[in-house]
Amino acid sequence: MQRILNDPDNIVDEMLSGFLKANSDIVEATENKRVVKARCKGEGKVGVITGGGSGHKPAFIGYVGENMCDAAAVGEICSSPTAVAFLDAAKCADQGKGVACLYGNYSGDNMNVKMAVKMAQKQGLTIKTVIANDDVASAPKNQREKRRGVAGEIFMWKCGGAKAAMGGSLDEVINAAQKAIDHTRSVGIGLTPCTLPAVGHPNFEIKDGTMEVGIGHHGEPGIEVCELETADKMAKRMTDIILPDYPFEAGDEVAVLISGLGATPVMELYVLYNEVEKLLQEKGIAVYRAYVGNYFTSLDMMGATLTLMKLDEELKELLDMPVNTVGLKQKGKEKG
Amino acid sequence: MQRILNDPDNIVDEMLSGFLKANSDIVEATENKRVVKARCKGEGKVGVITGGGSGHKPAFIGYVGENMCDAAAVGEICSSPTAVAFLDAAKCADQGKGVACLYGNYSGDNMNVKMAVKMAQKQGLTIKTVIANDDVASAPKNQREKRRGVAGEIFMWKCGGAKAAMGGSLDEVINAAQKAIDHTRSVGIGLTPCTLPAVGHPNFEIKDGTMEVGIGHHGEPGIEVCELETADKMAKRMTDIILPDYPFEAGDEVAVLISGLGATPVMELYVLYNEVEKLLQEKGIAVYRAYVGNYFTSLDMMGATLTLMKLDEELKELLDMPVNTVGLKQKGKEKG
Amino acid sequence: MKAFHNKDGKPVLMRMVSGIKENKDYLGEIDGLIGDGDHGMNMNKGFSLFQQRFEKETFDLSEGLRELGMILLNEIGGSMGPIYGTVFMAMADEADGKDEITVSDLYQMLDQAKKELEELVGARTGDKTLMDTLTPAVAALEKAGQEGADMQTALVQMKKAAESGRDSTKDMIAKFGRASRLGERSRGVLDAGAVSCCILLQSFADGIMEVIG
Amino acid sequence: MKAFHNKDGKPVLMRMVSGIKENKDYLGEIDGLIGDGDHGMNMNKGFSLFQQRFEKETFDLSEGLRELGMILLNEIGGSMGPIYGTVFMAMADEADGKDEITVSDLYQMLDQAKKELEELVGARTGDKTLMDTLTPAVAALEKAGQEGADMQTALVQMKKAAESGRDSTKDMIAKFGRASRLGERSRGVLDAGAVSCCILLQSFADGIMEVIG
Ligand SMILES: Nc1ncnc2c1ncn2[C@@H]1O[C@H](COP(=O)(O)OP(=O)(O)O)[C@@H](O)[C@H]1O
Ligand SMILES: Nc1ncnc2c1ncn2[C@@H]1O[C@H](COP(=O)(O)OP(=O)(O)O)[C@@H](O)[C@H]1O
Ligand SMILES: [Mg+2]
Ligand SMILES: [Mg+2]
Ligand SMILES: [Mg+2]
Ligand SMILES: [Mg+2]
Repeated sequence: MQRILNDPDNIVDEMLSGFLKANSDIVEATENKRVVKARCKGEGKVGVITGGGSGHKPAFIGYVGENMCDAAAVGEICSSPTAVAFLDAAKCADQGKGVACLYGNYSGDNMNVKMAVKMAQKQGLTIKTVIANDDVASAPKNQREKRRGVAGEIFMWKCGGAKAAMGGSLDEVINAAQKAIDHTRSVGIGLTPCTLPAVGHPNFEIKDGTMEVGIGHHGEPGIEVCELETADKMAKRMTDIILPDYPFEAGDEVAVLISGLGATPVMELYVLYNEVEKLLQEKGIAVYRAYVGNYFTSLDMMGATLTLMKLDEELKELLDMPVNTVGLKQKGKEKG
Repeated sequence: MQRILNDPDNIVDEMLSGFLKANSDIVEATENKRVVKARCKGEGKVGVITGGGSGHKPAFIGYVGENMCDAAAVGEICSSPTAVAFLDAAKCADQGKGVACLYGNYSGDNMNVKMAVKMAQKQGLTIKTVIANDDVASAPKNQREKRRGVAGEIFMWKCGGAKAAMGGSLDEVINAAQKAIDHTRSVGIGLTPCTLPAVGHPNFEIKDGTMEVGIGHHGEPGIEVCELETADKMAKRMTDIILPDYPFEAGDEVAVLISGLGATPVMELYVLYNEVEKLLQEKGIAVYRAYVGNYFTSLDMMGATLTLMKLDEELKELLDMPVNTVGLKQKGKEKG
Repeated sequence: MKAFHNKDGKPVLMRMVSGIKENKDYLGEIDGLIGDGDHGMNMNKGFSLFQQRFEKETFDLSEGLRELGMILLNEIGGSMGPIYGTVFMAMADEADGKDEITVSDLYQMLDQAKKELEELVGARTGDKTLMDTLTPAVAALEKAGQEGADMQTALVQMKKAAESGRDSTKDMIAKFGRASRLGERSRGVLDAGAVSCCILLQSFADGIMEVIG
Repeated sequence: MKAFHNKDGKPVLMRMVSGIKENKDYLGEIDGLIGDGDHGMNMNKGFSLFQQRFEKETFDLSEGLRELGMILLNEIGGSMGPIYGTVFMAMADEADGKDEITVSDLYQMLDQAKKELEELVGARTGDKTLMDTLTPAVAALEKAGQEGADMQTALVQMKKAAESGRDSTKDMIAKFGRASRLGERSRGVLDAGAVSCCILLQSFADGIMEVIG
């Protein structure tokens, strides 16, 4: 395992310490060492929080900042944060207008958030939740409630955060975030497994010359293992999974997010994007905004996720809002 | 080789096509398909250009944009752009006040820039150059002119670009960029080799359990191969190489840049930064700004570079200037 | 013996701690077969923390269970934090205020734990989770209580039920947690959570038997 | 024969093209030993482009050299673009306007190429680069010219000089390019650029000999 580490058991604390020092213009520490909050809080607005296991850099703490999340709860590697961390994140974010907790559909996170919501209630703090489930490959369409949340969470945070920044009520923020994720579909292809630093070897296998279609962000098995394909075929396969599911159709405008899984060179993500864009164009689907880079990773896994969000005027406005976080910085609408 | 590719011979063209489409708010194509220019040109200012081989994403094209580079010449993977590409980049960037070409010290780039400068002269266009040579491990201190340019080039572009945006003359821009690189030192540690897509296998080896100290951005051999160390020892080793070379001393303020080489999870870069920051603090060196991420990579290599720039008031002002490129977005000074 | 004293709880708790610590690697191995191999580590973290903080303190059973539950809930996270945290908090709530704990109190404690767990997690018996250990153990205690069994007998029956519950997971297909993604491939090995739950119930029972001599 | 006609240049150029194309893999292998293995690919790219564009055209030696030089300079990049681009452009400049090309014209062409190359790259003989092939080849032509040798003799001597120049790189330590980072480890193998330069000079000479019959 060729990694930059001290004691693997301390990796989360050390990473957090480095992250907070390096990005002190955007984030700051809180009393709970597993909660990171934004330096810029906005004024009298609904709080927006998230949280999840570590190892997905820049998610989750990388999306804390101006006009996105106000705080994030941090878990161990691939393991949910505690209920108390979610609760403390909510307390940091609360300005008396309630808190929207926007997170991904994993059983640990579900349990801890559930408990945090209960604890908050007892303390007179309202937390409402949106649970991202954009990963098409993780369950059939008629069991959408079972699907995992993956890179599409970024659109959920972006839209929810923007709505809050615009002064939306808790229900409006929740609705915007829910709408964003409901309009969003993702799929991942894994090319290599990942290795948990404390384990020291991959705990699953992807043979050289093969790829795993529909892989999850923690290496959850996908729907098919097949021969490694060229970028054009991968793009076809990914869009074939995503497009019919919503469905996305001719005349639609979409936001596209291609995220590397950690160890794939960004150059290759652009090669993939080039193919995806061509396929969308052929189908009459217009790309309104594209994001290509390592936005939501799985440690040192190679591969990529493709995420599409179908846009309407409201989602466009929310997406266009300027944002300043470690993982996503945007000056606001500049496209013609 | 688990990579996302079509024909490896077309990877640069396809990557560029994807890059231009995905980032059309910041960059645009030019008549020379190997030249990328900024959408936002600034008004009547000195042109700033760069260029280099591909495979270092987001370098070089990722630093084209507002207040940084106006255009970049694009080469094949790990291979210099043509003289004509440098010339065309300069022509795009020229607004009648001359062009600063800020690039890295590699023989191919040196030759092609030299020829571009000559061609430009014949056409009445003045190009002056700064050649980055921040890689401490690539030659002894008394042969600084032989040293390679690595991630420190980002500080050179940032400061040169800012000076141009502030209305500096060509000589002022050249001086600012030269000063930036003269104040900058870098060193890299490689943990795995990288694979050129067209070759299909690594053309050098780093054995598991070892690391190569002083490795170059194309896998150029370093100064020492030793046992893989923990992050604290790596940080010590890197600072021990960099700090005495300038030297950096108690009371100094520095900018720190830790860049992954492509396949190292960003989480680990923060673990490394945490150690570097501690060591600097112990020595009385204050971090004014830190950049941690994949800023200048080597395809799918694992490992990281550490870059320090010693600051004075002028460099701080240049560094603080807002910037909007694909690889670096900054809102300007917000630190206390 | 029909009951034991709440104030004698400390050795019972410490017995559970050693049960987990001794089986850390074993739990990791089992989780490695169809999960991600960290179950031993996750459990060990919480129980070691409890040991560090309370080894030298005096506490009764309900206090100990509450502190352990709080540590799991507030400091462990993942799935195990809320799952076992909920279990021990529920047991603590039921035991709270009681000087003597009878077989039917024990049943109440574990039954309440099971109920709160059911509310938290979706899993039921047959889903290849710790519910497959806990549910029959609770049923065995209920039966023993109804039959008026003494503490010793009730605990032996609970242990047996827990063990066969644990073993029943071997032939199941996982429906929850990481292993559920494997479908058919998850058959043929024990569920890690079912094993850790059995270890905890066994240690709990052994601890009480030790206390009542 | 003392000279050949500039207008007979096409077969000479096409001979160089085949020299590179036939040795693509060999050049790659040599570069792979102490470089990055792409020298065959890099050279092949430029010469194939030239072939594609000009195979069906008519051109004389100076025009062909200029077009080849332009392709290398403007479309290849890396180190090889400017290095061989400079070489062929310089040769074209010297041959330009001449109907007949004598041995001393040939010397002027290659000497000018050498000089412009020296200005461009830092390398000199002994640095394990293509300069080790080119420099003795130029010297051999100079000597043949001074001695009044006929074209055939001069070309044979140039080829010999280029070959021994190429072979001399085997025992050298690389001072320029990628291989220079290897220091002592670069000894014992030929330099890829020295080999390609030798192939080009051989093909060039063979092409002229063919033309003059
Ligand atoms: N949603 C769930 N409901 C019930 N039990 C679960 C659930 N998720 C996980 N478990 C239990 O947790 C065990 C795995 O625990 P552990 O390895 O510590 O966590 P993780 O799965 O996050 O790595 C499984 O063997 C199973 O018994
Ligand atoms: N600075 C230089 N001066 C002279 N020759 C050089 C220089 N750099 C490289 N070469 C020549 O180029 C050859 C390698 O060419 P090639 O493999 O195509 O380029 P690269 O080294 O960029 O992969 C070397 O064998 C050497 O002869
Ligand atoms: Mg786990
Ligand atoms: Mg596990
Ligand atoms: Mg090369
Ligand atoms: Mg080469």
